[in-house]
Amino acid sequence: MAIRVDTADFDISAEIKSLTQGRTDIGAIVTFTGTVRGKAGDSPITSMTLEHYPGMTEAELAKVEAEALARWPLSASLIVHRIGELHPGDNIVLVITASAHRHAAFEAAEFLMDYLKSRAPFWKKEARPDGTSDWVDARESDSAALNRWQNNAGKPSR
Amino acid sequence: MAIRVDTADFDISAEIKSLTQGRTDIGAIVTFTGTVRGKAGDSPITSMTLEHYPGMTEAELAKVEAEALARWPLSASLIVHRIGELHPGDNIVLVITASAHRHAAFEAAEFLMDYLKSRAPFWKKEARPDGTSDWVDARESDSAALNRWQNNAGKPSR
Amino acid sequence: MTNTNATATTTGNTVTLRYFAWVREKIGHAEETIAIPAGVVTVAELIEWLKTRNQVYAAAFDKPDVIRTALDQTHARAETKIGSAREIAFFPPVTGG
Amino acid sequence: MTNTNATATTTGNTVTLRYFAWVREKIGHAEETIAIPAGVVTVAELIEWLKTRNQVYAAAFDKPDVIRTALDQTHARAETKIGSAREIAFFPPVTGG
Repeated sequence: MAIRVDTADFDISAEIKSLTQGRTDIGAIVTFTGTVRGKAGDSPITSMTLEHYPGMTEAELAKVEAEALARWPLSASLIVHRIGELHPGDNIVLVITASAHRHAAFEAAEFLMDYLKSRAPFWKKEARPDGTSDWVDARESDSAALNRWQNNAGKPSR
Repeated sequence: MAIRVDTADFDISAEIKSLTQGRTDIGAIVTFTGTVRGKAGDSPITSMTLEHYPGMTEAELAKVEAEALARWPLSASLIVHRIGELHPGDNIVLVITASAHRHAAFEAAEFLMDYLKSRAPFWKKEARPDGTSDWVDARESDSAALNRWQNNAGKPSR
Repeated sequence: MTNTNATATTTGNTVTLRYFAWVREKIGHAEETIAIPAGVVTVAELIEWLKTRNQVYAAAFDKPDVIRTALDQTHARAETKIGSAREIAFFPPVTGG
Repeated sequence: MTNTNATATTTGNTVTLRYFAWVREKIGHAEETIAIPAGVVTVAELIEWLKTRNQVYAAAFDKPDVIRTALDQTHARAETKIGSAREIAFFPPVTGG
């Protein structure tokens, strides 16, 4: 179980290797990678800047991980979130979950992302080709995605 | 959209890179990696040998990918399945799905794995330290997992 | 790929039989060519006929419920008609992934 | 971390206020230290008081519904009592991931 906030990029193969090396109890590894898209709606963006709340970020991500561990039999997990200025195609966030069985790994990874998107104190600002920029609005669908998990020990229905 | 049956190992970072390079329409990438566990139940295993049905394997995996593409707006996908003799900790299977949005990527990856486990003609034989070996029995839970998707356009409930 | 064509004349068709995993091990070889005998129309009827060949086949197909079949590399059922299929495969339930 | 302690004496507490994202940009600075004024018990009451300071604060907190709050780095609600919190943060709904 580990969390990291970093300006640097991550390498998924290397992260998996460090989580699973020497272990033979793991049968399933799920990764989620969020990347910067080149458009916000129909408008191109030139960069995306990630701001966060140092201290609270780490505390929230640790809570999220503890919650996932209480719900699913995870062998290992990792959350990496980048901050600073990123560009279209760049990695933003990485979640890795490992378990003996695939459904636990899938569900825990999806839960971690839903939770992170609605609770972890990160904010995105998008810059446009004309030099203007705007803070990204929160999406109602993200808090709805989180609410799915409230009354459900396993995977929620849609 | 690509499928590959291979004796060689795969590198997840390299596979993602080749799927997504130069693209800025992708916002979410999910990978699933299945690995050889060191025990079958309580009994240690020394190796696992994967046999398949050349020709039918590729045909079935192509059908599975086409079905996923019809259900979810995927930007890219990859299925790699290894064959031959593997050992505890080794990679067996890799599924990658990429989409503009995370729920589509998660659901499609889980669907591909459920489908692959019940339809693709692969068989595992486990060898034990005493030199004996046995073919792995199919698990009822795998065909149940596949059936969840039959009457549901999106993600099934449990 | 016309294995659903009920009007095809199947008797006498030459087909390749392929065996995988423990079915292959029990039969003792991976493939063979046979002529579909008179009266054999469905997969289930072919299995019944194979069991009459000798004790090895009888033992391999002892529990047809745990054997799956593909006609021309497409999953088939016991009641599927063989039709003009050229390749018929027998194997245990799959266990990949 | 005793922000639910309703019996704590809050008035006069010295707290650090922290601002993030567009709240920070509207306020014009990232943090400041204030003494909780008399009569201010909840987060909502603190926001109402901040709006009375000047036009900059009034504009920044114009729509308190779109501002989230954390007390000592833990998510709080408008009705949460400030208690003995040492750090109070204001920010928009989060948009990471």
